[in-house]
Amino acid sequence: MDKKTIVLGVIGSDCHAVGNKILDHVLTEAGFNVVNIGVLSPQEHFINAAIETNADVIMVSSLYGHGEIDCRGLREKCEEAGLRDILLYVGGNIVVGKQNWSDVYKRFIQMGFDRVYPPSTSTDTAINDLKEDLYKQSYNLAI
Amino acid sequence: MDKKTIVLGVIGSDCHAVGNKILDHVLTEAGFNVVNIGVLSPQEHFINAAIETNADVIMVSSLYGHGEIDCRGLREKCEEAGLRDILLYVGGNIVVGKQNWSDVYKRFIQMGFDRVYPPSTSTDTAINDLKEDLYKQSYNLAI
Amino acid sequence: MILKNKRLSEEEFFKIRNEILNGWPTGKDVNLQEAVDYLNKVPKKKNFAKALRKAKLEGVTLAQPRAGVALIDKQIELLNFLSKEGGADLLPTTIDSYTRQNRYSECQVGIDESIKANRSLLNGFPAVNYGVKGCKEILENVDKPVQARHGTPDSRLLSEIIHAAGWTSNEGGGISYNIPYAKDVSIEKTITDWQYCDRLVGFYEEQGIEINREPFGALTGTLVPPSTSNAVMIIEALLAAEQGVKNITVGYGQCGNLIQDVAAIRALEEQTEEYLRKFGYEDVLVTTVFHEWMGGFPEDEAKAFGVISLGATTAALAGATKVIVKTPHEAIGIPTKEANAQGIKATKMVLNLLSGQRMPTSKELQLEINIIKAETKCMMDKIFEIGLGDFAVGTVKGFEAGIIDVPFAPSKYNYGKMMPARDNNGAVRYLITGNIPFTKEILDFNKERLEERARFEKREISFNMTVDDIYAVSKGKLIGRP
Amino acid sequence: MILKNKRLSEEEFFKIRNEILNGWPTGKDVNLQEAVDYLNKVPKKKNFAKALRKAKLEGVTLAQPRAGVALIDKQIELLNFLSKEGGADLLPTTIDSYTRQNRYSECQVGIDESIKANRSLLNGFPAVNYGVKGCKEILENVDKPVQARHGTPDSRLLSEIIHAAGWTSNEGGGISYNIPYAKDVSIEKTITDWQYCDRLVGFYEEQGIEINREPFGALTGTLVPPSTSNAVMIIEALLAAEQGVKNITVGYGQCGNLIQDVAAIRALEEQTEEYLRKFGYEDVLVTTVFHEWMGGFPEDEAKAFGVISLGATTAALAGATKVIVKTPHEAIGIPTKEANAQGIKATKMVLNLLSGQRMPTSKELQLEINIIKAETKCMMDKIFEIGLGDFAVGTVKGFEAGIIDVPFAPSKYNYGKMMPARDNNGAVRYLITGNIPFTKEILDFNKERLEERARFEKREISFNMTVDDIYAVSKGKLIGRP
Ligand code: B12
Ligand code: B12
Repeated sequence: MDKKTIVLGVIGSDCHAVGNKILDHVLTEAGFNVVNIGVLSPQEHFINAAIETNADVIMVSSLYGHGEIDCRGLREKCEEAGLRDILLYVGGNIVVGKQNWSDVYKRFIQMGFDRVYPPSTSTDTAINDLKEDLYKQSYNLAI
Repeated sequence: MDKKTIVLGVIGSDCHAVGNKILDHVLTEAGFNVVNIGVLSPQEHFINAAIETNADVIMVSSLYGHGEIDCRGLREKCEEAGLRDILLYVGGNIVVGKQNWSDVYKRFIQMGFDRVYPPSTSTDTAINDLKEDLYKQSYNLAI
Repeated sequence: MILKNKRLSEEEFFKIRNEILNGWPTGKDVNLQEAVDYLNKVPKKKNFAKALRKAKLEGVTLAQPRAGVALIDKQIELLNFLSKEGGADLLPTTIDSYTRQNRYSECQVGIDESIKANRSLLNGFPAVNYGVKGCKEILENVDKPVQARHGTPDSRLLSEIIHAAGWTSNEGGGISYNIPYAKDVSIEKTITDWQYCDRLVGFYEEQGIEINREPFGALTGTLVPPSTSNAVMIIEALLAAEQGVKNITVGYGQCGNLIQDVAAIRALEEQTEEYLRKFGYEDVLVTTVFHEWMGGFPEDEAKAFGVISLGATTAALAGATKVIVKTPHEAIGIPTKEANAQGIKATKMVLNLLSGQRMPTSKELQLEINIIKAETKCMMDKIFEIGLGDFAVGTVKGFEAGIIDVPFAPSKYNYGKMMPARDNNGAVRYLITGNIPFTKEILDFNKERLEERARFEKREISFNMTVDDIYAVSKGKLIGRP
Repeated sequence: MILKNKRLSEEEFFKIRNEILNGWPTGKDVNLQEAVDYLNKVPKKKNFAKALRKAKLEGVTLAQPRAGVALIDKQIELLNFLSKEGGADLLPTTIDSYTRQNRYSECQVGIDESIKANRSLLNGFPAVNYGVKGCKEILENVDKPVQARHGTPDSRLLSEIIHAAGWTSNEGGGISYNIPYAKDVSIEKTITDWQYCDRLVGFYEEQGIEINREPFGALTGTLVPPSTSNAVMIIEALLAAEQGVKNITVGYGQCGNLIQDVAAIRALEEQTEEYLRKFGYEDVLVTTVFHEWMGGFPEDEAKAFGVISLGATTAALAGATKVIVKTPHEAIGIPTKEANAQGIKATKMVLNLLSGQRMPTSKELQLEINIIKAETKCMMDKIFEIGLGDFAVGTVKGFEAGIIDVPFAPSKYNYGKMMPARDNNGAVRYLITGNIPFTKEILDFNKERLEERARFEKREISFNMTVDDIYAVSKGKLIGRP
């Protein structure tokens, strides 16, 4: 398998930098080509970076609670920009407060995300899922 | 109103002495004639003390959780012993564990107690209730 | 019965043994040789004494809950939950209160009703009724050492059963399981009975089986000044050592002033070792146990977590070998297994955060250590003196005379004149000393400290302070200010 | 814009003022004279600065939660719950993240959607959108002082609005609300903008109205060595004092080693006072705030209570004037009002138990105080030097050069080479110092401490320690051992 490219960033007005720096470190060590657009990143920056680098995955972090507002329409904008098969992951503390996880999960799946992660997801989980999804993708299997 | 007599004690195999000593102190200060039979007291000791001192009230403490077993039949034994109108109070931590209070309350009312108190009941509450019940009793009012 | 602080002879031991094993049907199933064989096969990780030795060596504080329910399967479920979900390092089995009073037929009622109601109507595990077989079932189905925790004045049968079932620690002692737990059992009787329990452990030690013994340091859990409980601990350690016990955990219940609490544990460990050495018991391993706040708790669970965590903090900073954990249900009733696990988790979180951290030596800490040791020595010297060199005899006479005087104790064999209260920093001091033979210097020290509080609160030193202090923690403060 | 650490002239101030009040419709409702009249009528018990002054005098530690939701009535309900049920001593209003980035139209989306969904979709209270009137509604319907807590690089409009509405404290500063909160806002810009906010407070002080200012000491909340945040605090205190601020609360976020944490607060208070005196700001009242653990939390609520309570313990023993409270929901999301109240209750229980108790002086504590002060002085001296005697200029240059270097900061204006890690006792040390101008002695000290850990863990000193340490607390330990 080629080295796969991941666009990594923290969406919206969110400044939480620690998880982002660690994800960058860990994903790089795991053999991915990481394009880290950092914190405080609007949707457009994710999309532009993905186009420029011909990325396979966009990994959105949202920690601060506004994830629900900030993530809306990202899938549609990706498609408009021609990023048709790109994998969209989202994780962190993606909604405000302690909510029922299966409701939250559904809301984000409906927005078009391929993977939606609860708080404190380990980087191992992320890496395993990435490998699985990218493997399937390269053989055009259903995810 | 005459000085009313209260038989005070901790029922069963229960050794919790602190609350008992404080109740003794506080009830005495509030003007009651307190007959304290102390901790580790079987039902018979309460009844004998009440007969001997012609008591108006028996105040049972149970802290250690076996209250439900230890208190059973106390009302019946009082009646057998001729203590027909004696007030029966019970308080402390009268059952094992954190249980629904209204269930616990009902169980002890059904056993024939006039007043049933939850954990950490203040001594003021006890004194107010005593005064009210004893007042009603002396005028033969329904409690 | 002539009480003496002297190792029971084999003859005496077996004579008593025969009697007590015949006291209740399950006694007949205890066989010493079988017990030795069984204990020899208890895996190292389930040996309580070894776990404590290791913790002391590594400077680690272990966490142990209290827990006991009426039925065996439920008890196993409970202990495994506390071990796996809660992260307990050591396991207990708390014995119910009927067993503690040797009322085994009432236990049977409790067992039967608990089966019927499908909830425990007993406040602990009736180990005697279940006998060696039932107790082995517990040990065999858990993964950590098990200790019996109770409050039994006469626990000879109980001790026989639990040790034969592989439980490698027993809590209690002739003073500490009498004064706070009984009303009219003489100290002479309980010391004699605990000599038996200790001798049993000594016997196992002679067979090469390490068993831990733990005098109950918290006593009435209510404003017990450190030197009072420390004196009791040292005496019970001496009495146990005489019977051949080699692995002793002396205890102390949190009073609430951090410096005093740390000082209490330090003084306790040092002084116990000193006295044991002084009286020729050189090869006894002394460890310490710190009890999280043993008095009345706040009903609010978040507040209870605050109390629990401060207890864990103190245990860690003091360097106690073990901490006994309270739960957020404390004020209400026996905790559910979930609440019990929560208490352990909060405790272990704090222990982990503070792992390796200690309260450093300071003028203030040294002063408290010195005063606690000096107070303890006053009691110890006098007990020794009036016992004509025999601590067992001295203890009986000493309690009668009020040389050691435990506050709020139910026992009529306790003098009951001493009254404690907090000083202006929350340290527990002697407000009325009764007959405790303190030096003038110590009396003055205690008085000065209490006067400082009285001035601050603009009221006289009096019993009202004590009463206010008893309620204070459950109302959310340490000191009961007017 | 020429940055200088010099009080804004009246002309400059009003010129900027005019601009920023026109930046958003609600700006027009701010009237300085009305504000002064209104602030004069704010009852004493709702004045933040006075509450802190009193607490410092009495040696009391006050508890303050964080809390902010999208809608006014919900915010009032929330604050009253935290005050009455939780027992908070001081009230916050946490501002949402769109406001922090001055994106007020996005706030409006958040407000509208929150009304529709009947739950807050914003992570705080959008004070600018509600304007003076809305903010007054908050103050008038609660019983304690209110402070704005945010993370806003440019909070000039926000500051105008909240103070005019009677909120008598504002958190933030030119460094502390930039480096952890922004990506590409220059420090020059944020210092200038915070000079304005400070000048506004200075102006009110001149009218006899006491207002508190609180630089944000926790910074990124992630392994920030005490001397790094202390240096930032002292600089922000000096900058604020120059603009006429008289009541300053410098802050520090718990690192986890008790002695280091107590030392950090002691060093912070003493050194801030020293520097203020040295540079001629004699009449500034300095108080301290201790932040309960600001890094990643454990998900388990019982464990979270342990973390919270240890934070409260440290705050009390350090003698901090105020403690900022975390909640058992920390790892998951903005807490419900109940969870928030629980955090306060656990905290206050501990504060009450430890009321009046302090960590006594000891060799270990003094050593930590000395090292923190020495490290801080290295940074301060260099900043002063390269600023040619001007701390504002020095700060801009100093961050560019990595003289002060905040770990894990998102800002590109932070040098970002420094790397911290815990030593074998859990104290946070400098693993890589980058360009921080430490003396050889200090470098050696840090290195030795980390080598001790490396030896214990049998691995090399490396960034892996840092990564392990970042996760450690959320996994239930302080030190990330392999
Ligand atoms: C101190 C204490 C002890 C001390 C007691 C020392 C002594 N001899 O007194 C020691 C450590 C020895 C001890 C032992 C045990 N204890 Co205990 N103990 C407590 C504790 C922490 C405080 C009790 C106390 O002194 N409170 C202060 C006094 C002033 O308050 P009080 O006792 O509640 O009494 C007041 C009120 O309740 C009220 N009141 C009391 N009775 C009555 C009656 C009436 C009519 C009225 C109106 C009011 C009233 O007025 C009193 C004065 O204000 C409580 C938990 C708590 N409350 O926090 C557990 C507690 C009572 N103990 C408990 C248990 C189970 C035991 C043990 C069985 C050990 C075990 N399994 O853990 C043994 C009992 C052995 C025995 N044979 O009895 C349980 C009871 C559980 C239950 N009911 O479900 C409790 C609730 C702890 C718990 N949550 O598990 N205990
Ligand atoms: C440190 C911290 C801060 C620091 C951040 C410093 C910095 N610039 O980085 C400071 C103090 C500045 C801060 C500020 C704020 N914070 Co903050 N913060 C935290 C805290 C305590 C830890 C975050 C952290 O660094 N964790 C350590 C890292 C390693 O873990 P992580 O971030 O979770 O990331 C890991 C995983 O989540 C996962 N992951 C992350 N993203 C993704 C994406 C994918 C696709 C995958 C697979 C995995 C994945 O992998 C990462 C690496 O292991 C959390 C609570 C917590 N977790 O305990 C709150 C928290 C995230 N903050 C919160 C909030 C609200 C704020 C503020 C708005 C202030 C406020 N109202 O209280 C501001 C935000 C301002 C802004 N504009 O963004 C909330 C969010 C609430 C919500 N979602 O409901 C939290 C949850 C606290 C809380 N319970 O209220 N915060």
